[in-house]
Parts: sequence; C-alpha cells; structure tokens
Amino acid sequence: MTLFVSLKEAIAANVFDGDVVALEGFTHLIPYAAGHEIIRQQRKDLTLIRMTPDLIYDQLIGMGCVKKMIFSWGGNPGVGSLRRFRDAYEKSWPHKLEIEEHSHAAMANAYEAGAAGLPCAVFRGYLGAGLAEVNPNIRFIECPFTGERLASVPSIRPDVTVIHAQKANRKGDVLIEGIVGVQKEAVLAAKRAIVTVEEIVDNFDDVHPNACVLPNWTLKAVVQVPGGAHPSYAKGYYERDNAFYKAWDPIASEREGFQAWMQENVLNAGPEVFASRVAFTQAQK
Amino acid sequence: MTLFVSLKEAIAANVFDGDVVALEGFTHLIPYAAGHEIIRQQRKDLTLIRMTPDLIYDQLIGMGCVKKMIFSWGGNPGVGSLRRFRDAYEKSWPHKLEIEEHSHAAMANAYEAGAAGLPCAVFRGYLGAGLAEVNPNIRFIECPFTGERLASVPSIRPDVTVIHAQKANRKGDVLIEGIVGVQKEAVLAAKRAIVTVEEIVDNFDDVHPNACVLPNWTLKAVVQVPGGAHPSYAKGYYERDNAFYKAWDPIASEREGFQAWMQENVLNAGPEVFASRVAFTQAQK
Amino acid sequence: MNYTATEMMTVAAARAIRNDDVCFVGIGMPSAACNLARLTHAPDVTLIYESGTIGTKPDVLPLSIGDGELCDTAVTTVAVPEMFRYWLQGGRISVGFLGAAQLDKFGNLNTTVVGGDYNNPKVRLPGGGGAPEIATSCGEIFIVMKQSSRGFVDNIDFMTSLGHGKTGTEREALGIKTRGPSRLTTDLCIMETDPESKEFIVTSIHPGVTRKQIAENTGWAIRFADQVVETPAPNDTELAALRALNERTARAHAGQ
Amino acid sequence: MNYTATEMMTVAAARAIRNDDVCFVGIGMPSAACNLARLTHAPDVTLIYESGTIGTKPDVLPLSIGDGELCDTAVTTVAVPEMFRYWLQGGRISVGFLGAAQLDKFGNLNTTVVGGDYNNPKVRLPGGGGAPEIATSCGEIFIVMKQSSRGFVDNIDFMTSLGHGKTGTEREALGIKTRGPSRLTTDLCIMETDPESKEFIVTSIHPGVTRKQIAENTGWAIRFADQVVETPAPNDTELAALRALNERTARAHAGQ
Repeated sequence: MTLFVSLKEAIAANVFDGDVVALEGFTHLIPYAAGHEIIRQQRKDLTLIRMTPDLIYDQLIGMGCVKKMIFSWGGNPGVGSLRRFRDAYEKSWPHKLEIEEHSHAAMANAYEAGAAGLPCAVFRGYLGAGLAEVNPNIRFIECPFTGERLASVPSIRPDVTVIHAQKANRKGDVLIEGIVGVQKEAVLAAKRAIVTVEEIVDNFDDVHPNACVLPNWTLKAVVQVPGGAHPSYAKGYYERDNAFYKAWDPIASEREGFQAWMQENVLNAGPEVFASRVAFTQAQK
Repeated sequence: MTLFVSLKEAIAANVFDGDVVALEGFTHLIPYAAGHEIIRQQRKDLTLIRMTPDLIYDQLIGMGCVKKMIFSWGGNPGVGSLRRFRDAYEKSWPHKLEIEEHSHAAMANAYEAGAAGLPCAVFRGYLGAGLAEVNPNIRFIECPFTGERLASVPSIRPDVTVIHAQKANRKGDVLIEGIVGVQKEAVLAAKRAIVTVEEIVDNFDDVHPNACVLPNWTLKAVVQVPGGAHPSYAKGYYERDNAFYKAWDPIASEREGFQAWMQENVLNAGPEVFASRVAFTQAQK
Repeated sequence: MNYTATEMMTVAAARAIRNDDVCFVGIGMPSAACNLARLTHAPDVTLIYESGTIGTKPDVLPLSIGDGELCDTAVTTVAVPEMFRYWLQGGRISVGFLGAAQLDKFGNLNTTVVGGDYNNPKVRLPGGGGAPEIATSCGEIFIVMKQSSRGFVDNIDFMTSLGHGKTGTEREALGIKTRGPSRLTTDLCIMETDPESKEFIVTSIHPGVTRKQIAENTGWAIRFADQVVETPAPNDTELAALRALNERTARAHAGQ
Repeated sequence: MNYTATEMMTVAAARAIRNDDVCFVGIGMPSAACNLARLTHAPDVTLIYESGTIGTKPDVLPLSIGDGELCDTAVTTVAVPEMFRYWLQGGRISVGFLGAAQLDKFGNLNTTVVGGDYNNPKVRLPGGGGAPEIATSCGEIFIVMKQSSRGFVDNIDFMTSLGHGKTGTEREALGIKTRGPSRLTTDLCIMETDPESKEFIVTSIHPGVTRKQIAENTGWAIRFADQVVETPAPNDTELAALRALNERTARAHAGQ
C-alpha cells in the first residue's frame, strides 16, 4: 500500500508552494515533526490555518514559509507571545505576513462546515465583537424562521491538512484518542491529508466502536514518527515538554539566535530525532 | 440523588399532555418500556418526533396519545407499513393525525441544531425534492459568501426526549455505545430528558475517554429497565426480536385485535416484564 | 447451475460495484448486492449503512441498519448527524443505492404516497428517509428494483427524490454536480442512463428474457440501446458466494 | 495565617462559584479558582476546559488545556466543534471566566491589540480565542484580573469580547439573553455589576486595602457601593487547600 511513505515523501507529494495548509492540534498532538519537514523542503507562500498556532507556526513564519495566517489565538500557551509571528506581522521580517483572525467558535464551526462539504458555517457568534468590523469574512444572515441574526464565516477547506495521531493499523486507518480537538474535521475538510503516528499496530480490534478513527481512504499518507508531536503531548505516550515551551521564548526573541537554532535543530536534523527528544523528556520525570 | 426514580415517576414528572416528545433510537436502543409507560399514563395531544418512528409510535398513535408526528421514515423496518399510523392518518382513527415530514438529513441536522442551541439548521438538501413544496418548514437561504442556495429547517427542541441506553454509573452519567444514532443530540436539544438503562455500574473508569457519555446534569431522570428496548436491540445485551416485528403486522392490522393486545401487554403490564421478554429472546437463540 | 431471477438481479447489481467504491447501502437488495461484491470481486469496497457504520463487513445480511454486527465489523461507527453531514453531504460516497415504489424513466423516485395527492393520499408509504439527499450527494446512484408496469411508471405520484428531473435537465439547472441515477438493475435487464437525454435505456438483457417482457413490465415507452448485450449468467463463484451468504443469513436469523 | 494578595484574589474568586455551576475554565487564575472551589465548598461543580474535557477533576493545575489529566479525570471528552456548538452555544455553561490585557468599567475586554489600530497595532496580542462567544453564551461572566491603571482603562483599544457595551445597553440591543460580566475579582477588591448602569462598582474590599489604592489602580472614575464590606480573609481551610494544590502542581511540573 502506497499510503505508508517516508515523511519526506509525504510532504514532497502533498504540500506545495502557495497551498492552504492546516497543521492542527488543539494543544495536544501537534504535528511538529511534519512542520519541520515542510521547513526543510523550503515551501513558500503558504496560507497557514490553525485555531491555536503555537511554536511550530512561529518556526514556519520565521523561516519565511508563510504568506498568511488564519487563526483564533496565536500565542505561546502559558508563556507569552509568539515572537517570530509578531516580528513578521509588526516588522515584516523575514517578509510581510497577512492575517485573518477569527474566534475559536468561528474556526471550530468553519472546520465543521468544511468537513460537511458546506460553503459556510452558521452559528450564534461575534455579537458585539470588534472582529466583525475588521474581518470581511465575518458576515451575518437571518434565520428564515425566527429572523434571528446569525454569524456566518466561510468554511475551511485546506489544500492539505497535517495531523499527528497515536496509532495507525496495518491498513492505514488512524486512531486519535483523548483531546481530539478539530483534527477529524480538519482532515475531512481538506483535499489531501497527511498523518504522522506514534505507532503502527496490527489492527484496531480492541478499539472502542465509537472512538475517533479516520478510515485509510480519507488519507493520502501515513508516516510513523515516534515522538512526532514533541514538545507537545501525545496522550498515552508522553506529556508536554513544558521546559521547551519556556525555552522557546528566548530562542525566538532575536532573529540570529532563532536562525541558528533552526539550522542546528531542524535544517540539519530529520524526523528520527523526535524519538530521542521524547525519551529525554520521559527520562527527566 | 433524585435523578434515580421509578419509570412511573419519571414519566409523571416530565411528560405532560400537549408536549413535544422525542423517543429516539435509530433502529437500535428504542425506548419501548418508556413509551409503554406514556401510554399507561394516558398522555394526550402529544407531538411525537422521530427520524424512524416504528412500532412504539404505532402503539402511541393507535392508543390516541398523539396529535401530530414529525418524522422522516415511518415504517416497520423489513416488514412493511405502520398500520395504526396509516389508519390514523388516512382514516382519522382513533382521531385525526397531523404530520410534518422531512428527510433523514433534515431531521439529523435539525437535532444537531437543537443541541447547538440554534433556531435553524442549514444544510445542502431537498434539491428538487417534492417535500420542499408541501412542507412550509422547509425554506432556503443563500450562502453569504458563494450565493449557493442552501436548505434550512427549524431546529428540533423537544419539551422532553426519552432514550434507552446501555449503562448509567452511580452518579447518573449515561453511556451509549455502538450505533449511537441521534440520541445525544436529542437529549441535548430537549428541555428535559429521561433515560432508561440496562444496567447501573459503579463507575465509568474503564470507558473510553471519547465514548458517548451524557453527564448527569443534562438529565432529569435515569431509570434502570433491563430489556427496556425490547423488541429492538441493545448492543452488548440483546439482539432484535425480529419475530416480534413480523408479528406486529397482523396484530396492528385491525383495531380490535390491536386494542386487545395493548390491554394485555401494555395496560395490564409494567416495565418489569421487559426483562423476561429479553430473556425469552435470548433463550431462543 | 440454475438460478432465479432474483439471483440474476443481485449478481448483475453486484458486478457494477468497483473495489474502490464507497457505497451508501440500504437494507434488502442493495445490501445483498454490495456484500456479494465485497465477497467476490471487490474485497476492499467500503460499505456504509446510514446508521453510522463505516467500512462494515457483516458475515450475514443485516435484519436492519441497527444490527450489532454492522457496528462490530466496522472501521468506525459515527453518530447519525455526522453520517449525514461529514460523510454523505461531505461528498465522500461514490455510489448510493436506492429503490422505490415508483420510478420514472429519468430515475425520479417515489416512496411517499401513491394515488390522490400528498395531503390526501390513497396509500401513505413510509416516506423518503435518506433518499432525497442520497440522490443528490452521492457520486452516482444505482437503482435495484424488480421490474413491473405498476412500479415503472410514466409519471410518479410524488417526487420523493430527484433523478434527472421531469425533463432530464433539472440537475444541471439546480447546480447539482453529482451524476444522479446512472444504472438501473432489474430482474429482467440492466438499463443505463443515456448521456444526452438522461433517460434509462436498456443496455443488457438477462438470459432468456425477451424485449416484449421488458416492454410489458415498463409503464413508459421503453428504449433499447443500439447495442444491447446479453447479461452474462451468474457464474459458479458468484452463485456460490450469494447462496452461502443467504444460507448464513437464514441460519443466523432462524426463528426470527 | 498570612496570605498573599494573589491568594486573596484566588480565594475570593473561588467563593463565588456555586456547587451546581457549570464553569468554562481558562488556564491560570480561573483554573486555580475553579479547582479551589471544587476542593472546598463546591465538590460537585462541573469544570469544562475548551479543549473538550467535561466534568474534569485534575489533582494538579494543568499546564495547558491539553493536559492528559484533564481528559483522564473527565466524565467525557468531546471534539472541539462539539464543545463550541453543543456545550457553549447550546447554553449549558452557567459561568464563563475571562481575563484580558485591558478591560473597561462595562466589562468589555481586549486581548487583541494595544496601541495603534487593529491593522497597525503597537503590540499584537494573542487574540480572542474563545472569548467573543464565551462572553455572550455563558449564563454570566466572572472576570479575575490583577488590578492596575494600565489594564483597567477608560477606553479599551479593541472590543475583543462584549461586556455590557460602550454604554451599558448593547447586550439588550443585540438581543443577548445572558447576563454578561457580573463580577470582577482583583487582588484589591471585588466589584459587581450595577443592575441599572451596568458599571462595575466596588462592593467588597480585601483586608488592608484602601479606597485610594483601588482608585489609583483603576483607569476609570471608580465607584463604590453604598454598602461596601470587607472581604473575609482566606480562612485556614481555603488557604490549606490552595497551598496544597499549588504544591502538588509545582511538584508535578518540577523541571518543566
């Protein structure tokens, strides 16, 4: 089955310059290893979508891969702001960054509508909120029965969605457990989907019938990358490497230091380093 | 905890004449025992909602409890039509029955919108379909971004939803597994919800974190009624009593036979008979 | 081997299913055809029942869409709103199967009322269920139905689900991107949709069936393709698999 | 026992939480206050984090909303679209907690930009996240925030989430049925929303804090209620529970 490929092949075959790309993960299961591969392959002019862009988007932005970011909360959770994002947005380094900003509710609904094949999402939102005045992709419609004014945003339909999950089985079906976020919706909303997983198991016979499973035919590539969500969490495998989240703030605080770190830890590295990073975290505990 | 009451108390305290009531179950886990209790308590003028009204709605209609039925497929699955429903609708026996008819997609979306607290559901549907011409609750709106014409129906907000589930824990949280249908949405869309369960267990510690669980504070009453979904299925407990589905057709075919059956098996019985009916089914296998 | 007309119909319907199809399966004939395809030439076909079971592989034919085995053998089982939103409306189903009480030559289907009008019908049928959106959301629609002049009519009494409309042009006018009914398999023949007129035309006749029989059992002026072939009779593999499936099913449901 | 201003703020915020509340909890101060309430007077309170964990009972305060313990101890964990549709928008949350970089006397909040305008800000903040809909969908909003004249301003630079609007009448004008900000707990005092004007007015002052201090740390002309009480100091039970929680948390996250 050609579904199982290397991470290099998966990115090369599915992520192209100018694509609209969602690397999702609602604080849990963030696809860091796949994001690094996109950086190594020097993709340009990407439109990145994510509810909670964090360090991996900071890295992609700082390395010049990104033209535009669509998001609802862009920070370093528990630490502060995303310094590369702010440098790009406020000072156009390494180049100008456009943004489209929404609320979490709007983004969650937009992914849901994308998975549902609809052109737009309809929800009760943005009441009295300032974003409705500055974002032309926030509009309002009337309920045809009650006349209530409801918010609408375009559905999210990425060219490619990238996620990290716990397990695939030998057929390439993928299991996501715990805090599942918007990953299922992001995959089903996309034209193409890539999944990195911690582990490949024989079958899902012992998995709960209503667990979150993506059938293999909804995916373009499945790649085993143990530790691929480091420094974020993978429930059942490892906790968050919080020390790294804190360490990122000084690393990203100035341009040269950032570039040196990326050279050593991303450009000169490969997905195989993630397993050892996770082992390191666990050994510390 | 007052959540745990008898079935008689649960119905008496939550289902009133004139209510809009959804007894849901998408062929699996149909709340027959609770439906029988509604019949015994002689509720009147109910508006019944269900995607797939089957024998229990035939019984409620034939016993004169129902003013209106909102549905998308009303038959005896694998057997034929609902004879009491047809007698009421076509010949006004025991009295006139109004109907509001939708498609499955519309009903599923309407429950979803009800659970989501919205006044209406928006979806791609009813394209070229005759129901759109005869049901004034099917309307169309335009996507504010693409101009696409999308269908809209009012959300479903029952006064009370009744479902049957596999398990409750001692706190009254409820677990539904397998073919979960629209039960979660039907419960969350309702003002009040009653759940009958096969079994009460100490806790859900061994339950998958993403399984379909309704927290106790979303429910008004939880009642243990083993076999309460008979003659339908309860995954993990019993299969469908298909012989009964076939037997129903002649029972319901004429008014007197129907009434005699209801007298003996419903009016003169109580929820405790369901356990033995299921045991009987299993013993036959 | 000898075979029945129903076996011929089931086998002919099964053959149209491709190994990479994702099928939205109804109980009855579509369920038999889809599972036969899975057990013969299309082992990887994805079968989805509207109760939410995705990629199911039942050993016996289900009594209803609520059968536990559909869930036990599925890749995953989702809630019904998700089924209709993400999977059907999301455009993930390549083939939908539909049947009806009445159909016309454009594949428009009626399962709502027969006789009278909608508000005062002679016979009230169960209704459309999933059909209205299956008809427009699936990549294409295969219809499987026993042929009779009572069911195959010039004008259906109610447009439960859209085929190609009253003139064959309605799908395009409504902006519908999916193909609609493309194939009709009966106990007498196979009809396919004419790419121009969108009418069903007979393209393959089952062994031993005459054109006259087909015409007599069709309520509209039936058309035959320029090249009509004879449907290959069910082969031994197909018949053996179908009969074994039916036997397993009968045994599992004995006494029910 | 001695206590810090932060402990006073946390305890005062926790006391407002009722045993039957369903709280939408953010990381940081709200998380500490809600869990302290759960560990003291409100053992049955339902805590929901926006990552989808419903009815969670963490033993230590989470590092982020993605902590495995939030899921492990939850009644159930749902997908994020469901969280925002069924649980938040569905009207099931009685209390939402919010904080901000800037707030005004009507409880309007800014977490988007400071200085300049939206398109050319002096400082770009992380943004609203869930706040715009939390502010209007929860039964009422409790704000917990360290008091300073920099954060408590006359005019916020951007209306990230609506409190009572620019004049105190906007919620009604927009048809919003929920109460909005009803309580503001700081390290100096407790403010409650005046039922008429919808402005925050000081109703309780923490022990040892002066009116002058409060006025100096507020960017708008602060009002005091006719009856201002002294906030009861944290009692031993409260302090012991809070400190034990903080110690467990520090130990669990040591080296992180």
